[in-house]
Amino acid sequence: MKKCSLKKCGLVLLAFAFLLGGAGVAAAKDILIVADQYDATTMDPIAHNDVPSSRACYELYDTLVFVDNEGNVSPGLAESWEFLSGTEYKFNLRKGVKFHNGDEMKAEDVQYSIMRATTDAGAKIATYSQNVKDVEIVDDYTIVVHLKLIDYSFFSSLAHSWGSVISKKATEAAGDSYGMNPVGTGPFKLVSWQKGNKYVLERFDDYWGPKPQYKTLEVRSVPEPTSRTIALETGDADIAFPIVHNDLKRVGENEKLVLYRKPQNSTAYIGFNVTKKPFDDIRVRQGIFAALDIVGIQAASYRGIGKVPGTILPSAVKYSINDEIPPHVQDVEKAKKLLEEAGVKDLKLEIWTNERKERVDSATIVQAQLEEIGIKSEIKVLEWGAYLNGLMEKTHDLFILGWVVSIPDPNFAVAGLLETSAIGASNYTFFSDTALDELLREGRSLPDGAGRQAIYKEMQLYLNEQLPMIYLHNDESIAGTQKNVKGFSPRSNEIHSFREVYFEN
Amino acid sequence: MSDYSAAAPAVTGRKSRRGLAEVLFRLRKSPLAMFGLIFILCLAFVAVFAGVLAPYPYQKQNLMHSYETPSRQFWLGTDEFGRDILSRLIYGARISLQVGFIAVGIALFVGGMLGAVAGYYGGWIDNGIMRLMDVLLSVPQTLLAIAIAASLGPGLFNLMIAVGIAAVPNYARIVRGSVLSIREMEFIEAARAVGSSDLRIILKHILPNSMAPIIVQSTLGVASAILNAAGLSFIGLGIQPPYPEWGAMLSGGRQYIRDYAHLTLYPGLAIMLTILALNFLGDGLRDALDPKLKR
Amino acid sequence: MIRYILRRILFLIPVLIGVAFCVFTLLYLTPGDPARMILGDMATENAIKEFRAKEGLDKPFLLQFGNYIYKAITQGDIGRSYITKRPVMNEIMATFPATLKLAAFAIVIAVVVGLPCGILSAIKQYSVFDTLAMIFAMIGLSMPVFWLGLLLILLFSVHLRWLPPSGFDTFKAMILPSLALSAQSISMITRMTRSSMLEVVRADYIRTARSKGQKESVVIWVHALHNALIPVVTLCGLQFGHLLAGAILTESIFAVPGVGRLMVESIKMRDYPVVQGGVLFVAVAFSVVNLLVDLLYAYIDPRIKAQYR
Amino acid sequence: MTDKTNTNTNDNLLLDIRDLTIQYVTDSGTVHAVENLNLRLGRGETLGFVGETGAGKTTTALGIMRLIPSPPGVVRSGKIIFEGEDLLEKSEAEMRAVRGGKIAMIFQDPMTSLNPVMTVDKQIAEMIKLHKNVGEAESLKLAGDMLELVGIQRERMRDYPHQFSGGMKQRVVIAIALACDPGLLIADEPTTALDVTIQAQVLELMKELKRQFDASMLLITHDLGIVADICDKVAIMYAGRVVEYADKRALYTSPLHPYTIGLFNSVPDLDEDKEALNTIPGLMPDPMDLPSGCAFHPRCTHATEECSKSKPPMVEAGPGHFVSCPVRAGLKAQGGE
Repeated sequence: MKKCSLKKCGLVLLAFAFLLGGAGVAAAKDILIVADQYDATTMDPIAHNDVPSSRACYELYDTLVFVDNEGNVSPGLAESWEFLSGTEYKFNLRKGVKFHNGDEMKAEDVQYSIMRATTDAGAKIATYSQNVKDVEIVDDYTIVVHLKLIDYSFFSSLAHSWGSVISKKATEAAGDSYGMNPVGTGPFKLVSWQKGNKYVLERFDDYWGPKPQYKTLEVRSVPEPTSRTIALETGDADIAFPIVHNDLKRVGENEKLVLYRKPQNSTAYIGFNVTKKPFDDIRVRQGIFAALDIVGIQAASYRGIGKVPGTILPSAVKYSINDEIPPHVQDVEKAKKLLEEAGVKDLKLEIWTNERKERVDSATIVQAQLEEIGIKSEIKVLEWGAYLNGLMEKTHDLFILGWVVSIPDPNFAVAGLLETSAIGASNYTFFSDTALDELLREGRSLPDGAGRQAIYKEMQLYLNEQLPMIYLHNDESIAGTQKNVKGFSPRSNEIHSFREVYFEN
Repeated sequence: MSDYSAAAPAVTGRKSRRGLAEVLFRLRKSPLAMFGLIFILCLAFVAVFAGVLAPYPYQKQNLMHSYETPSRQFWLGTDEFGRDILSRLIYGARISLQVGFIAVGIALFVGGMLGAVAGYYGGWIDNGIMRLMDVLLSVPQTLLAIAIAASLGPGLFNLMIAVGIAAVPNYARIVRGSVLSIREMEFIEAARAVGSSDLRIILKHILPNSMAPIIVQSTLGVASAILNAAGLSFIGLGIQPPYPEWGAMLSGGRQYIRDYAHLTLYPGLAIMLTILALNFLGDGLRDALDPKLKR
Repeated sequence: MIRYILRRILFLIPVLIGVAFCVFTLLYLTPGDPARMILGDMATENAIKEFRAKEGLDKPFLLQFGNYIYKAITQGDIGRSYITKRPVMNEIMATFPATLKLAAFAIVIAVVVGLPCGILSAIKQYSVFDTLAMIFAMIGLSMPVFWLGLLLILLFSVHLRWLPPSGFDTFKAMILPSLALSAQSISMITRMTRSSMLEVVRADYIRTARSKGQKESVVIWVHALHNALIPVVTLCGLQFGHLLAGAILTESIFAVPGVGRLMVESIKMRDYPVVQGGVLFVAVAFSVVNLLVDLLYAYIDPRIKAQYR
Repeated sequence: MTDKTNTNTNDNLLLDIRDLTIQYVTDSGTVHAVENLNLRLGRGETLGFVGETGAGKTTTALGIMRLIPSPPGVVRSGKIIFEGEDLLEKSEAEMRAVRGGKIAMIFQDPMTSLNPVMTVDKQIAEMIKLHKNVGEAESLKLAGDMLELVGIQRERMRDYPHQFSGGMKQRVVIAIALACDPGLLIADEPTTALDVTIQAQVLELMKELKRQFDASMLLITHDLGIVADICDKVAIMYAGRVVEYADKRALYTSPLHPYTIGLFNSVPDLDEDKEALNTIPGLMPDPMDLPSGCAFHPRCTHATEECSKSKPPMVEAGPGHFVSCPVRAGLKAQGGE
């Protein structure tokens, strides 16, 4: 009868479904499983400027120099270097370095990697690459980088993922699909990448440096904080980050786990659109600042994580006086007075933010506190694309955004945010101030030393007075690991490194 | 068997009721439908008088009292800002009902008109409209709503439009179907004969006669609109804070599900009960309005 | 039959072009400049201009759309992702297996649970089982999938520690998302099976079968079930189509790397080609499933087969 | 009513229904579908079972088959003695052997009586396999034979029901019913759903086959014309009871019960030139709330006060002519009329 065949269909479907399901494979500890928040967008080092992708690139590639948490530079693919002048850096390359495809890394590859970053393909990291004029090949193992302008911050930026050295041959062969087929010199090579879920890297046995002690690195993307913590607790993940505030205690007090906290080089801020009335008036900006209990807002929104910044430079960035500034005190009377002086009455404004929970929370409290001085406000939570687009259109009033300083040089903490030339790019306050621009230019033109330090101190104090933005939060990098995971330490730029990790029984 | 079922209509002892009274009478026989009706009426009452009924303003923060579990002061506890969850749920009812009913209103108006026109005129107009509906129907409703919500941007009104437009084909189909079955009936012919205009015939004669399936679909439609809207808010394409939309409340509380489950439990329960009530009511109405089941 | 299938496929083309047009229009109207999204907030005006020119974003709307359709039909090319630069088809195919697995699992669960429940409910109409089944079915219908998902995580992952809340790699990890996704389908299939069975059991031909002296079990499981299954099969097919597309919320709660999540992420990233391709793909999948259901329908109902000429 | 058994010898009696009461218990009340029904059918006889819609004819038939849907149907009391055995005492398994094998039924609507998703040969073969000890192939061959017997070409045996016309479908139903040579054939308004022209053909076929198979038949109908055509005896049913039972000739020549008379009067007579039909005044009573005493008394022109008080017993007003109306039976006995 027909019914029998129906039954058969059902059975086949069932069997099919189970086949699809497959079975999980339990592995010996030759694999490190990391639970990250997001997946990498691309593994092409110059096609992104986001942290998860940078983390992937960090394991796949090497840069000419390495910079540690404290900003100390050490040799990478370049064994040594020499500053020929303010605009000419000479690098002596390491010999015998192999790409994952077996080819040797040569000067040609380095030149190709850096010059490729200056083309449109590198639009996302143009801040770093735009100053490169040329890369000159002296011989197979020597290159000279020529800059357009003196900029001492450029050197350390080479340690950023944009400075990763890629194989010229492999990149040209892969064309547009290079982002999925990376070929670097790093300690790991890509095995598989299931987008939105996980990528699997395998130890590169011809690596020139110290080889990782385990074979496979698996990085899963687990967007839900609760799920990440559970993965850690159940042993499904060896390392998990970020850990959110309400799980801090849970991870910290778990005997099988270790909690790591590290101040992060980032600043979340409440920006003003200074081209729009009345926010072009410094008194209005100061008045609003006075009305806000920033310490309370930060504490309530971030709940024990991070701190309220004193200046624009995060504490770990060179020349920061972040920790020397006394905490801000809410002063409603002062706020009212300042607004009155500015002739502002019945102000109505919008506070924009993206979906990130802490920012929405902050906006919600800011809204409540502004109401106390008679400012009515409306919160608009926008998804990322619409948010950035809206900011470009200059119609916003107040907005909450963050800035991560990937390279611990003070220039990168300020220039992209507030320099006149960054208008139309990432300067969403549209702050354009000749005094600041001059300070930034001077800061770049000086090598590290007391002179440079003085300039950045002045810059920080100047910005605290000008107030194009109210600093809200310096974040922390927080990660949890299994107790047997050793050699891991979160990095303040969030580009955590897994190559030194090993397991202790 | 046929004797038995045929015997039933012969029961003529009861007074026959007309219209609404009859529907209500039949509805009353289904306890689940009555539960649905009463629940929705109560919810509507709460929504309308939220300002009076809610113990606190929905946006009132009290950071000293955050994450409190239910107590006598805060019946359903407080959220991460110390806002009273009960008050937020009460105001949330207003938003959810608004979204549900207005979205269905939009869908009903647009879909009803399109369906009526398509069914009434037939021919290429019918073909054109219904092919367009096919196009919309071949994109699943949730996806369609997301696409529309994404392009309109977040916000209460946009949410209603997104959810409403996504539901248009349902109503267009129903109304067209009813119109087709009614169009050729004698009283329509009669109306045409006395020179009624097309619009008048559609509005006065055809639409009221396709009311039963529309009412049922609308009731169930409000449920799915509320659900859809909550889903969109849940993934961040819906209502903006501090407005207490249930789906957004749920989404906001999910991070705290291990420590403070009441942040997610109550909004979820509110959504579920509302949808349940509407579904029960819709089912009951279908039974009450379906002439095939008239006893 | 083959002619019928061909005709159905032919009819699909204008519908899909319509879908493409609607999506294209929607995204065209969407705020957010793809060039800026892809090149980043530090990109120069010049780079943005060049990008727009290269991707044809500076062309008039209709031209952009015409170009898209032309390429799609002639070369099967539905564009490249702005972000990964890979063909959109590759992006979708990379995520589709997860969605397919999820939907297949969910529909299997739904049928395995819903069908027997529905049949039992119908056979034992008005029994305690029937009443409970119907109430649970209604609750299942009313349960927001994102809430159910969270509750399942709370129970099975947080408290009982039986099943992981994320990671779609192992069989264990697939259980919760499939379960959450299947809830609505279970309910619908149970209700549909029950009412269909009830209707069929009252049918004259069932009485005929009984009057032949046939065993009650054969009457129910052969005569009644086969007829009752006809609308249920349609529902299952439709449900499967909806599950394919409707997994968006489930995928985002359980971090399933499927098409739904790809779509949501792409919407957020302004990756227009992927969104367009994705919606189109889902529409095609949906239509194909519907076509298959109709064919299956013909297979189990000879009356319908007769109409497919 | 023991007196009744005297008229027929037990040997010749195929079916004897005694005091059968069937009710449907629903939420809104109890439907008295069949009330203390008595009926008998001899071997080879054809009994016409006549009454209005809702009188309980089909329920009686289903009662004989033990196919009353339960719930809500309940057989309250009575005996259904078939070939000397009470069907109501039989187990379900024993009953299955009776159904189809000894008693077969033809239902009213051929359009819905056949399983739409099964080919007709299989539907006939199903019956054959259940009651004859034959294999699959043999049963299909026999099914083909049956189809030919009812006038359908053998080539069409693999067709589905929807491929046949209404009359053809009823032929298939008849083929199913007669496939196992049943002793009793119950035909529930077999032609009502058919076109008038087809009706005659089907009736003719049934008559012919009944003769050929030497079966008894219980023909349920409301068409007195059909009864006149093929029946030997007639039972008139009203509100769940048999009110008159006689052989055809006696009933047609001297109907006694006022209801029977009303029925005859409401048949249009082409010979007479009347302006309007004589209809029975009033409506069928609500089966949930039957009038006390004789259920017909509110509509009866002969009703006396006594009629509304006690249920009239069945009395033999003439040889083999039973009627449950004391008033009219009395008239007959007195030689009136």
